[in-house]
Amino acid sequence: MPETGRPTNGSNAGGVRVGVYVCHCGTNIAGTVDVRAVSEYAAGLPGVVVSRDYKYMCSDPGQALIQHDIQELALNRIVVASCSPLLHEPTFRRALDRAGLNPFLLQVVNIREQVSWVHLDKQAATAKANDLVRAAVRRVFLHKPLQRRRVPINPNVLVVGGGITGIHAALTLAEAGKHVYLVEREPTIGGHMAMFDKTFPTLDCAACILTPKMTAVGSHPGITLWTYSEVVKVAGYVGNYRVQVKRKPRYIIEDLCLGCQECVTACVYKEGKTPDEFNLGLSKRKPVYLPFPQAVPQKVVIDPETCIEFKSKKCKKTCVEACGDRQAIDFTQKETLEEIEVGTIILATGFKTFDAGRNPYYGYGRYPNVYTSLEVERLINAAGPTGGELLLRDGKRPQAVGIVHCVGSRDANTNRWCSKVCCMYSLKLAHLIKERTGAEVYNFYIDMRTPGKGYEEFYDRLLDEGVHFVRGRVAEVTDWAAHPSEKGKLVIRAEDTLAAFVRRIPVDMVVLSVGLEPQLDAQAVRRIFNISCSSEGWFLERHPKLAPVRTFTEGVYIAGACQGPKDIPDSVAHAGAAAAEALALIDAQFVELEPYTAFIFEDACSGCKSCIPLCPYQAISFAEEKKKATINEVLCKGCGTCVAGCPSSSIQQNFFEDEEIFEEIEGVLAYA
Amino acid sequence: MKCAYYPGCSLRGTGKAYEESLLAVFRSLGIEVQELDDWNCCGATTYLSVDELTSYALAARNLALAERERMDIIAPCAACYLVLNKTQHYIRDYPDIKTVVSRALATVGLEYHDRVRVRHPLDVFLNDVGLKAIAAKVVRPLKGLKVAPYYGCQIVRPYATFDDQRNPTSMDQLLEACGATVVPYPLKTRCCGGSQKGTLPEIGLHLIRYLIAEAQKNGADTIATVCPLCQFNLECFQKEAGSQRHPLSIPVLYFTQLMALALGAPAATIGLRRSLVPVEPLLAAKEIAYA
Amino acid sequence: MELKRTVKFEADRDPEFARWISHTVGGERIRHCLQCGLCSASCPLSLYMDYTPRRLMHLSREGFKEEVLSSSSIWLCTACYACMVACPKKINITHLMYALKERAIEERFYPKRFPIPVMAQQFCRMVRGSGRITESWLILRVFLRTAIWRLLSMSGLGWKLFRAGRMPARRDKIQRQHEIVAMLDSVAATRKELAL
Amino acid sequence: MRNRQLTRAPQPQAAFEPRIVAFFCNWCTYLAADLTGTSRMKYAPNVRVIRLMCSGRVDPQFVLDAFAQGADGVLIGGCHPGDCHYQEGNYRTLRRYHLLRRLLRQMGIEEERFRLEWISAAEADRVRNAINDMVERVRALGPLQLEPKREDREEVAV
Repeated sequence: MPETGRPTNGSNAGGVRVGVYVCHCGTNIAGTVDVRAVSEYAAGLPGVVVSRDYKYMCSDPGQALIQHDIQELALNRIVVASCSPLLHEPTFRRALDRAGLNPFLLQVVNIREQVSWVHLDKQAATAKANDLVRAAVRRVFLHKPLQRRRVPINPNVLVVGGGITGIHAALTLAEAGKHVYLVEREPTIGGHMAMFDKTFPTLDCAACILTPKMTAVGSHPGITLWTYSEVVKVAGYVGNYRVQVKRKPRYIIEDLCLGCQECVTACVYKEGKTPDEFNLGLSKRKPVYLPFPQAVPQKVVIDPETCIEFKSKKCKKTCVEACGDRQAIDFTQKETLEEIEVGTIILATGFKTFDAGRNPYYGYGRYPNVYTSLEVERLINAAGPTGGELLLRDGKRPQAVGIVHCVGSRDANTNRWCSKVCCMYSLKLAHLIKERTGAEVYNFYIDMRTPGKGYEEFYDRLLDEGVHFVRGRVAEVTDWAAHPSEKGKLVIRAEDTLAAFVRRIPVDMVVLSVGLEPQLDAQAVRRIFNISCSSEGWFLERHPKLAPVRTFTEGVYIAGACQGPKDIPDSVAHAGAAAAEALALIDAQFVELEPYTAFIFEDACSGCKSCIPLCPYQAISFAEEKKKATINEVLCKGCGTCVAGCPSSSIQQNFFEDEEIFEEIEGVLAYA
Repeated sequence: MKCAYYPGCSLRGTGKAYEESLLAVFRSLGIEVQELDDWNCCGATTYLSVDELTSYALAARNLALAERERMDIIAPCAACYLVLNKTQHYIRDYPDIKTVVSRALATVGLEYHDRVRVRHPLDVFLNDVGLKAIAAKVVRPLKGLKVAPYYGCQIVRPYATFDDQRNPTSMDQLLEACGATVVPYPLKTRCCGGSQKGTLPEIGLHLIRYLIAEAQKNGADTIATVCPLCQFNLECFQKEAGSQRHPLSIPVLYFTQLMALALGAPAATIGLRRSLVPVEPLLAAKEIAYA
Repeated sequence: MELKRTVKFEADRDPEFARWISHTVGGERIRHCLQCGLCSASCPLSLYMDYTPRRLMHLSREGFKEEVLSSSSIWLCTACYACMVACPKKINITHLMYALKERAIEERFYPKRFPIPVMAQQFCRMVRGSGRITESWLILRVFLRTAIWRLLSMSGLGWKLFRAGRMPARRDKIQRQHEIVAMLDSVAATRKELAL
Repeated sequence: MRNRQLTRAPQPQAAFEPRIVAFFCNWCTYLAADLTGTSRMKYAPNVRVIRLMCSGRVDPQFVLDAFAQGADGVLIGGCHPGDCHYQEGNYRTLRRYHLLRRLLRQMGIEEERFRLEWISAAEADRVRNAINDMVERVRALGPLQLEPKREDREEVAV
């Protein structure tokens, strides 16, 4: 046993014996806070039996030190001054538990994230650490042994979003024998990946690798697939969520529709009139349609906005006729609400692409031959509107194509972040465009970012293919010809920073490599699931490195591009990680909840009922026979709002009792 | 095996001392050489910039002449060594070049089948004779003589055939075997400017200045070179490259002159008197007897 | 102040030049250039260059022929091969410099009385005439055609070298000079035939 | 130990360092404060943070006690409206905050000494700015001058 233990004033206040442990955290704390002085100071506080400082309290020897002291010195309260309690409170609580002390007789003082890392003045930092330790010692006096609540885990899982991330997560869980509800907003699953032609860097066709997974989702007995549906409400808590799903009417009885599309052929519209969402408006669809040939489920949809029957009620309904005996078409279908119970939730709601119109100087929407990269994905897709031929709006083949990187990325005027996938998909498009049209292809980039397996090699291959790489951000795209060779062309103006002069490059087609953004309704969605967003609007993970798919809400996981820009391999890996986290929870069969619930001193309760409306979980009710409020512990989530609102102080919260907080307040303010 | 000695044009002019001392070392070490019959200019770096195809043909004539005699070539001049090596590589790598060269050789009744090795004296001394054998033959150890070994560019670049490309040490080892002290010389493979001193004098002088100043700073008594052009640049323009505040003066010798001296060759036969910077005071100061 | 248009139009580019450079001997890998600048940083002459080797590689593969061939850099290159050995993409930069020099001489992209091409031409002429180079004669010829005054300033050095026996007055010559001439003519003929 | 008279006296007048007690909610502001640390942002060392699960737990008594015990300012940090981990706890905080501010004003405590900030888990810079700004403002106001009051709560046995 190390002999750094300091003599204390030895006063034994009511049998309370406190041990104080000050962590150096290498130099993380010790570099700014005089840990020895803090430990010495703590040794002089009333009730402190032992006070030590140690290099790494969280290490095994550090924990053993506490355990040893508890047993040898009969300690019954522990204060650890170290990193944030959000990091190692569980570690130290386990240490107490192992030593036979109730884990809640511990108070952790945050002297790293909120002291040593944020202050430069060593003296002030040490004084602050002393104050915080003093408050903790005073507070821990009042701590009471508490018991965690165990709740069972419902093995069903909800996966929100049917892109490649959601698909992979759902399949992984279903294969593990769990029941999965996969909810997708669009009429089909597949997400953005279904729109792509080829995938980088291997150039395997997106449909070839995606559609088998899509059909597997559609036919898996363990997956309930609800497309054209949205989650509207989530209640409950980890392991026991109650979720309401809104199912929009597709005016087709899914169980009866075979996907034969005879109704589509028979529709009174001989030609499509509505911009096709899946092809980004580059083609037209009818009011009754299948989003794309490999859609899952293979069920058509009727769009009430454009269907004549909905407008005039006077349509000949040739579709119904074509459907015949199957009678799958139902114009009277209404929106329904389904309620399901799940134990865990995986959010895989993906991203949206940047609206290129926000950068007007690139001429998107003004010049017909300025496209977004996603549109070009559709144009070069064999199943796309042009059958895979890259043609300009006038049907001609482009002779020169400019690909503009970082549109809506790395730009303080729009989005500051790097969208991560654009370099690689731009290279892919450059390759495909050159291959299909033989055009001169110019890439305008700021930095070429190709960190991934086989990615740099792909870039090298593109270099060899003779694609031009101009390092510089494009200033503008215009149709103003400053030279005879520019007549009738779109002129891209950028500095070639490697050549160190400005270049004007006339092209026939401009591809804007748009960045990735959070979905427009990301804020609304995160509120439904009670999670946070980063300042950019991406869903916030619990820890950027060590808990990338967890959130601060237990049992709710995030996966894929809803957490930040990701390519397909990363999204799939993320999906697997989220599924594994959910499975780990399910297989544990129960989860322990913190015991921070509220309770009532019935003697003091006046029955004023003012607490009852304060509780968002309806955990407080009024017992008429006693004329007192009662709290249902199972429903209480431990926020403490009712405690603060009780006019007679007759509600208290475990671990956050009024007296405990008062001690802490007075502790930080009392002069030594 | 007898080798074909390919002196190259410079060793008949400014680099005369190189030839004299090299032959003396050959004699001392018992290496049998025979001058390549009717050798011609390799084309050097200059021909390459006017007409590279022709330059390969010119170099190939020498290769073919050696091949006919079934001998390997020893090329002491760094430029010759590189050009001959490079020609071999390009004939191997580019069928068009091979065609051009073969046809040109055929017009004068020559053939080339890539059976010749082009070697540098450093390589021959170090790997064929060996340090032990050389040390055994040293009669006049260069004790106390501090030498900066200067390899220049083309011995190790771009083809590192017998030494490390970034930090060659073959000459260091040979000189140490002769009893000399080799001083650290980080610029050992930095360019001397080649013919730049003749065409763009300021630039040539700039490069020469740093090479000499660094050798002097590191305490060298002399700089040892492997290339006639390097020797010429460093010796003949050192005065011009220096300034009043930082005068430059240091003998620049061929490594073969130092070796020949150690191996006991008569001083008169190794071209010491051809130096523009007098060598005698240095050798006297180091008590290296020579006669 | 003289103002010059610096913005480049695509019409300023010569795609044929770009094609040529990537198909010339040694230029096979130029397109792989990542523009890392290791060549420029390795080059002992880059501090005097108007375009560093890196920039020259980029301009060449993009086809900016005027800029490349009128650049001083191609003449400053001493063929020390430092760039080529360093290049992480194994681009034969030194050889490309030779190719550019050759092209620049062919298309007369150099100032009048510029000594480097003059020396190259005199060198070739001497090889054709003698089969070997006699340095003293070569230097004399070059200075006569470029800068006579420098000949005067060099005369001191020349005299010293002459006295040291390093400046032979007689021109060295091979015995079978006709072989050299025949070979040179053969190369010219084959080049024409194969359009190299 | 709780005698304010005794404890306040040694403070030298020249170098007034305000003492501020902060109540941060566990899910947003406390996290943001941790992020300030991991991002190594620097701020004034005058604030002592007390962690609560929700800003809705901040009992007005806590604030009053802090002022009574010698705090020169009190800062409450919670999730942005609509973002409360407990759905609507921060709305309760807001309501109590307005009431309490009025009460404090009547007690002669300047408004700037009592502050409520909405800081989400990602807004590390807001933690720094809020703390630095508040410290400066309170420093400008000087020490809180309160008539010493008799303890109205029972001592906890120590």
